[in-house]
Amino acid sequence: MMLYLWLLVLATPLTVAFMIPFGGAIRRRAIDLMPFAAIPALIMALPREQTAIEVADWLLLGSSFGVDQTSQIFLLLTATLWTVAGFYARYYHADDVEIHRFAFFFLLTMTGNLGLIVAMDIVTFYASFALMTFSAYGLVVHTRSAKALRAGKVYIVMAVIGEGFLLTGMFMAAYSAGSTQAEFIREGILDSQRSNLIIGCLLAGFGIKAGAIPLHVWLPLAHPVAPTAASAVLSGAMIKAGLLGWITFLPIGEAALPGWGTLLVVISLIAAFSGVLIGLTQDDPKTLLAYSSISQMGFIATVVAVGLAEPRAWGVAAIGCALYALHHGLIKGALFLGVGVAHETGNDRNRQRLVLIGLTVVAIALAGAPLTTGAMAKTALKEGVYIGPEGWSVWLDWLLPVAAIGTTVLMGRFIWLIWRHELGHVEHGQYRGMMIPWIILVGLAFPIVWLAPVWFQLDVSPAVAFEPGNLWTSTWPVLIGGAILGVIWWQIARTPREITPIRIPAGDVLIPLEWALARIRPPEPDEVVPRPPDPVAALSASWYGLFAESQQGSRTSRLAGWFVRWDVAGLLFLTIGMVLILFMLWR
Amino acid sequence: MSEFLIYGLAAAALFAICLHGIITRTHILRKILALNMMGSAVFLLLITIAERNQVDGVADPVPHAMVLTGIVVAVSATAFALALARRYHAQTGHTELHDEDGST
Amino acid sequence: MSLVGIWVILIPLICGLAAFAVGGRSSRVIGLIGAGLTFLLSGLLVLHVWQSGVWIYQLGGWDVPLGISLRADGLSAFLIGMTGAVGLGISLYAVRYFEALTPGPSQDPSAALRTGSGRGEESGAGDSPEAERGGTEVWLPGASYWPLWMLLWASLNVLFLSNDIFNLYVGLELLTLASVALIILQREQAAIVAGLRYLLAAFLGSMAYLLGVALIYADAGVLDLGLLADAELTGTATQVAGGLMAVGLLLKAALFPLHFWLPAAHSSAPAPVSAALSALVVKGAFYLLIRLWFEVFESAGTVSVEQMIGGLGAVAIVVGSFQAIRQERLKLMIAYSTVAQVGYLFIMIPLAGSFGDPEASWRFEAWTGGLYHALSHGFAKASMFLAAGVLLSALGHDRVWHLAGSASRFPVIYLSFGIAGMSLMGLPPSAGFVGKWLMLRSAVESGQWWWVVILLVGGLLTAGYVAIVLSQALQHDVDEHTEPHPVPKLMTVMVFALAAMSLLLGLRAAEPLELLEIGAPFQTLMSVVED
Amino acid sequence: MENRDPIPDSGPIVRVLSIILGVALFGILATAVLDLDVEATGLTDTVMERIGESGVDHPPTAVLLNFRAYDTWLEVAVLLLAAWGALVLRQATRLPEQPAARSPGPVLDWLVRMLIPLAIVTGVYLLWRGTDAPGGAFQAGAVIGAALLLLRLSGYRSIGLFSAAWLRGSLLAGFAGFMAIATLLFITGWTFLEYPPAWAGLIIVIVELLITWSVAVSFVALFVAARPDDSATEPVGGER
Amino acid sequence: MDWGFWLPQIMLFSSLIPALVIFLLRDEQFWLRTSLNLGGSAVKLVLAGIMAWGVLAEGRTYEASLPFLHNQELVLRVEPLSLMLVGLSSVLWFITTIYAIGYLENSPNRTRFFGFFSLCVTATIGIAMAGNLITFLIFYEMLSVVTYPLVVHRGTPAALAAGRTYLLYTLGGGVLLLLGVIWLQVLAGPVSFESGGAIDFLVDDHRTELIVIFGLLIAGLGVKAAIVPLHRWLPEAMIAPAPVSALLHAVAVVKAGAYGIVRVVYDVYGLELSDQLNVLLPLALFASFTIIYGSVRALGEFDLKRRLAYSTVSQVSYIALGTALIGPAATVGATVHLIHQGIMKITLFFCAGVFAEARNIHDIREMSGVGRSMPLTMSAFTLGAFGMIGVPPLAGFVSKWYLGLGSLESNAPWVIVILVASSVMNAAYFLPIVYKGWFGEPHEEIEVVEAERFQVAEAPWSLLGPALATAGISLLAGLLAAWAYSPLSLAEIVANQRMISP
Repeated sequence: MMLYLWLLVLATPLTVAFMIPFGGAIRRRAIDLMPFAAIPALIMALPREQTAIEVADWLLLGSSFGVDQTSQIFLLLTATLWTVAGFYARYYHADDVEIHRFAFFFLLTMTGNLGLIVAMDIVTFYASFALMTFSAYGLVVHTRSAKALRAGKVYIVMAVIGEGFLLTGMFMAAYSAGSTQAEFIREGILDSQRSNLIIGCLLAGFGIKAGAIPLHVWLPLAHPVAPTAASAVLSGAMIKAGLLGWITFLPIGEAALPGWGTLLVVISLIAAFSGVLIGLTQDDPKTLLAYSSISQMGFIATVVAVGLAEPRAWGVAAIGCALYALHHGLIKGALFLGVGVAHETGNDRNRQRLVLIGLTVVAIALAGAPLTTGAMAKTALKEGVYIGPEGWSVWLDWLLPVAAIGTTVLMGRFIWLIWRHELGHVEHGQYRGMMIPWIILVGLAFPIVWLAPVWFQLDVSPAVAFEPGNLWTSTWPVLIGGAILGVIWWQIARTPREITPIRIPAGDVLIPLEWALARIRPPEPDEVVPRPPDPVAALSASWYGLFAESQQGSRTSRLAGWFVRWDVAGLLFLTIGMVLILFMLWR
Repeated sequence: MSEFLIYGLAAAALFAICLHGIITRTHILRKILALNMMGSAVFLLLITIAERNQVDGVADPVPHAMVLTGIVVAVSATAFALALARRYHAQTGHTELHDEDGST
Repeated sequence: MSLVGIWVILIPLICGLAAFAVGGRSSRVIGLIGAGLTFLLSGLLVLHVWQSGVWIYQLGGWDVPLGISLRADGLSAFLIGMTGAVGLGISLYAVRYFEALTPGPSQDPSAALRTGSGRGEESGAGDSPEAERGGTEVWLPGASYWPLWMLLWASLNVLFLSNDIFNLYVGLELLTLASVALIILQREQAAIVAGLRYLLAAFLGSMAYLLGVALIYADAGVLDLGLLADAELTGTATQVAGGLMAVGLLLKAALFPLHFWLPAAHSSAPAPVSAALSALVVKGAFYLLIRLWFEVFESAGTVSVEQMIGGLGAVAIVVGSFQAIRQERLKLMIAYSTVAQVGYLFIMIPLAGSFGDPEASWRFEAWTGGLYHALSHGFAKASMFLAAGVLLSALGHDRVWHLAGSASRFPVIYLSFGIAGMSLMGLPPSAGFVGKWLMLRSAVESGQWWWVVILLVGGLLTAGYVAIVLSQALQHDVDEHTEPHPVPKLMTVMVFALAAMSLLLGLRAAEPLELLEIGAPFQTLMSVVED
Repeated sequence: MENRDPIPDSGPIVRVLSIILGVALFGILATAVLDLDVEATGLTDTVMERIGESGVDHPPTAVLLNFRAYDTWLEVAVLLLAAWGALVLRQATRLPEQPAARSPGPVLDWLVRMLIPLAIVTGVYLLWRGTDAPGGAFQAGAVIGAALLLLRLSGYRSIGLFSAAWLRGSLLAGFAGFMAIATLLFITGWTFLEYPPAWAGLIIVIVELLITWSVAVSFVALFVAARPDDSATEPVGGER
Repeated sequence: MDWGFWLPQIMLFSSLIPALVIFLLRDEQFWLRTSLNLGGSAVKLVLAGIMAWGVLAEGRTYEASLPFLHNQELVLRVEPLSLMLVGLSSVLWFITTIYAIGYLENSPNRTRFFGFFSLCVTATIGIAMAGNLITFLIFYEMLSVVTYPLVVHRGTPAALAAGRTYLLYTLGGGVLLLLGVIWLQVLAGPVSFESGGAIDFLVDDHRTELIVIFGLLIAGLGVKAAIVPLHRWLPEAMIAPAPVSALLHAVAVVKAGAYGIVRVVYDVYGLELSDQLNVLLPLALFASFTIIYGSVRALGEFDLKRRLAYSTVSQVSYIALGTALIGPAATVGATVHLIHQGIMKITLFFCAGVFAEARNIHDIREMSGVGRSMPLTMSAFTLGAFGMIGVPPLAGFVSKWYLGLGSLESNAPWVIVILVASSVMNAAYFLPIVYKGWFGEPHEEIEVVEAERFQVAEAPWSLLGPALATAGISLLAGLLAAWAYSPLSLAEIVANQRMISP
């Protein structure tokens, strides 16, 4: 029974998606249903008790479905975000003639995203992951602008590379495990003689989705160009798929892998900082948010790294991870959707004010200001760090807050950009339709994150965030960040000028790479590709040539003419006769 | 040198000479004649063998019969060849077999 | 039943003579009856040998060595059976073919079939002054065809049944003269010169053979094949005779480079005659050579001779195939194909020869393989020549280049051509494949790798010209000036039937192969093969 | 008519090669002949033992027409085929007379009148002698054929008188007669080509007679048919 | 009535007889020809179903042996492995027939086409059911011949030239195969297909010969399986009409080669012996090289069918590669790919044909925006392409998955690199097409034409239906791979047989 419920979770968006190609009334109905497609998933995310894993032994290579504590939180996040984004998109694309196209990919992507969360075996996970990845391409390039197409190209290339890594890792993991079930996979990886290779592949493969440096290059390109609703789910929910992949399949918490842990922590920290720094140089608020996501994912990855290096820490760290993911997902979703709402405000001051206030609230939350979801999530996150490997906590203890300072500044710039450049850009008259889902999300984000640990009976209580020590820890980076912002604001107010003269183009390290690739790869040739000579074809051609050339002239070949001569034939007759006789005699 | 050898070697020589004629002479008539005489060479050999095989003065009749049959066969073939040659000559004026005629 | 071997000779002779005596159009009816009866009798003979083993008949009641014996073993029955089937097909085809050739009040004289030469004179009955003066009867090519063809058929049966080396000579000559008479049936210049060349070459071959007979008789004192085989002759005279007979028969069988007479002769004859010549007549000399080689010269023969004959065969395959593709006319192409295929047949000699181990089982395998190939070639080549005849009569020419696009108008003809080609190539499932398979097996088993190579390459070379014709015909652009003449259905059916036979015999070869075992040489080896 | 130069005989290279090879062939044949220079009896004894049953006394004739009658029968077929081939060549069902019958002149006329009966007598004699001495159907046929030719060459109507049926009948007579007898006996239960001992001599004579006539006509037919007629000497080729 | 004896034969005749009858028809006799075709293929489908039931559910083996040579029989046998190709051919023949009827409507020489088409299927079925080496050889060569008229069907000089090249390749391959078969039979006597092979006893005395024979057999089969460097005919043969390309690439010709390799390795030599002779590694290397090389070449082709052809070159070698790996998973991967590659590739070719017919599109660069006017076709194409890339839940993934596991099982992890690299390259040459089709800007003039046509249908249903059907099958084959009657389950049975017996 449960199995069919899980399948229903996937079948619902899928069915709606495949109503679209039929066109006409069915298509319109499908678009109306789009926001509700994730409702079954949302319902399935609510039970407090996780049920046993259900196996569909006829599906794929034997699929299993279910959720554990961590993934249920992901499911909650994902379902919520998709639902909100669905409502939002319904209005955002109201005037879009190609809304059906958006809806189709939106729903398919949703199916994939939900599927990978409820999948408990690597094949189903991978299948869903692939569905999500490839469908999301349609979202990325939806606008068909040159930027979008370029972003799509980078996105798909990176995605394919990621799939390659995953496939490699999966083969080896599944072989070693002798099963595709997640739990066996984790053991299998450890048992394998190539465990390092597997871990490397999985890290890289999922890392691409999670925006791990240096595999993040697609992210700042793709997230901003997608329609806002899509950006929200890309940055809020789908980016977590990579994270979930790590959590589900890497043997985190089962064995100490300090080497991998160190590597990941270094990468994550680089991500956390560079995301902020590069984000600061962006003019486009969505790009800025994308970089912020890279940075935030860096935070989470740090904890994963801790788990990798120190299995003991994982029990706590995993919860921190999940909570932080929940927080970040909802908040980032709200931020992205907010950008779209800001565009729609028109010249209405009230609307603008509302949007700015809403955005500021969630921005502060993202920065981790005390009493916000961010503060709680960060506290939960740090719990893990403290029991992490020796020596790490010292560094992380002050590096993470420093990053938080950066986030604060970044969010400051975001709000500033919105305020100065983005408000009232366009006027589609869909303000209300977009604003309501957004406000709901903003409104829900806090209670969901606060209540989740309570509801799911996690080992972390929201109250922790209100402990004085933690309160201070979460306060001072925000204060410093605020101070910096104040200084900057004061500077600008005094002499209006560009504070950050540097502009790092979105995609950062990709740019030189693209340049280099353009040098190497010749442009697409219009002429026929030269083919190496084919000896057999040449042989058949020359044989045909022999035929063709002798067809028009009526001359027999010299050889044939020669044989027809009587004296030649006679001599041959005589010779052969002689030789035959001699051979007969000579034995 | 026995009688057998004389005739036998003569037959051999005749055969070889006729073969030479067939090869080197282009006139059809000569070829036909050479062939015919080639047959004669064989018949000569057969007769010689018949003589060699004689018992009580009776020569071996089987080679004799073979010769008689062979002659008729050879005559038939010769005559037919001559008829053809004449026809050929009448049609083309040639007295030799022109090589291209048949092969184009 | 046991006398069917006599009837198989007598019936075609009787019918041939009757057809000759009656003359005119009714000769066709007699010819057809003869063909049908001979076919039936051939079948009965095969059945008889199949059931009762080797059939031996002392003519005139005189025992060997005094008299002449007839002997039908598996090999003879096999070839007589083939001749019967191919002969029937050719006969049925010829009915319609010569009908078109017979001028009548309702017929347009230009509808007369041409035998293929581009510049041959028009045939017809009106140009003969004698005929006019003869008044009552006109000369009909068909009227001469039937008796001659019956006689040719009879002479083949004579050849296959005779067990006496001198009688075989007579049979050979009979065959030659009948063939030449058929070639010149339409008196075209090309046919006459080709016939003359053929006659002279065959004559030369016969003389060499006859000299061999004389020498063997001198050495052994008997003429009967069975007695000669038992005598296990090894004397110098026998060896010389072996060489002479071999070269004579090679000339008659047109093994390269003694093939000079064949292409012209086979291509300038009327289609049914070409078919008979290439499919059957060449096999006569071939049959005789292997008969002699593996029975009379089994002891005298040497590996080097066998290898040399095989070598000539190999060259024949290559040269014949190359020449085939360079021919402008389809019939010549097919004739050159015969040159190549004859080479194929003769590769059997070294394989079945005493190379390596005279007691080895592969000898028998190669022997049956070669004969099976001969069988397949018989059906396939007959079909091909008849196909060429259909094209020639419908299009008025047989220039390969100008056949472009004709496949859509003669689908069955080209289908048959393709099937026959498959058989020649030795592609499964066809009779040619069985032959090739057995020969290849034998070559591999005996370690004679050089023959393996040539057998395989030969198949590809064959594909070379067969495919070219087909590809030409399958061309989309139709190369057409005039509307083709309607061709009687029966002709097409016969073309297809013969091709189909060459295919069907490849699907179930067990029985024909078993037939070949009856009375075959290598009796001692056969038990080995049986396992 | 195409007028091409006659092909000259082979050049020196071919000649020399041919001579060398010819000499070698002679050498080899000579070896064989030398090898054969031994005492042997062949089939002489065998024939002599059974000649009494053959119906004739002359051994070669016995062999020809009884022991190896099959050969002879087929040989007649060869001759028939040759004659027939010649007819085909002429595309004629009957043979032409000398186109323009000239008077042979008194001397020749007389000679012909003398020679023809003589030839016929000689022929019959040869035939008759065949049973016990050299001679027989072919010799006889040749002589009679020569007579017929003589008639024709000297301008008498002879073979041209034959209707198509007669001509065919004459050509066929030997072979068909031989075959008819053999087949009849065969049908009645005798071995093929076996003669009832009592009738052997008679049968052989009948067969020989028929063959003689066929041989004679065949020779004439071959001679006459080979002669090019007017239509054939006209330029050939070209569409009608 | 002994059904075990008759069913395989009826199976053969169900396409042979229609073929022969069709040859006798005139081009205009559309209905008779069509009903013969469809009737024959329906009968074949039913028979395949019956035999599948017998084999899978009742564990039966259908076998018919007919005398052929002295000591040699023609054996037709249906067991799980043969059932795979039998099933594939029957299903795809049925679908392709419908497609071909639509495709060739009103074109000349239909009689010839359908006649040879049916013969081609007969040969393939024969290959599938061959129970010994010589039967296999016979049908294998027959296939070479009967496909020739199909390849040159258009009759253009280019088609004829391609046909000649094709013929030379396949006949040359046939020669090598023939030599190998004969040599092997000389050493071992009649060789029938038995799980695990039956010629182990030769290994002591004839080791080198066995290796050479293996090389000959594989080279002969490799021509049809288009293993580099023997692959060149395949892109050339693309000149043929779409149904032919579809059938050639998906079912008949390349499959014959690949299936032959499977047979030789598993059922003639046996894995154990092959391993002992060290012949599997070279095979694996050749196959791997082919996989990569085919993909690289495909990248450089802009003619749609040629790109697909090179893709076939690459994909078919998966089968050879899987065969060369030792282990049940590899066997499963290799055999299941026989089917999966077939249905996926035929989908792609069907689509290519539809594009060519409906929009006269032959070049990838012309495909811009075609998805808008032909969404169904493009969907089918997309499914096929993603399947080829190996994206789950499509069939291609299942094959790839087992091959990947198999490579580890046989301790050849480098194969994974090949598989992944191939997947990436497949993506590199397929995704641009998919992208162009769905997201490219349609050409202006086409859109005008569309406006009229779109009302009706994007293409005749006889063309579209088959494409969608096979696309659907390729999706289901992957999605329901674990189902008891899926190709995968069948492949597992095959693999179990091969693994247990030694």
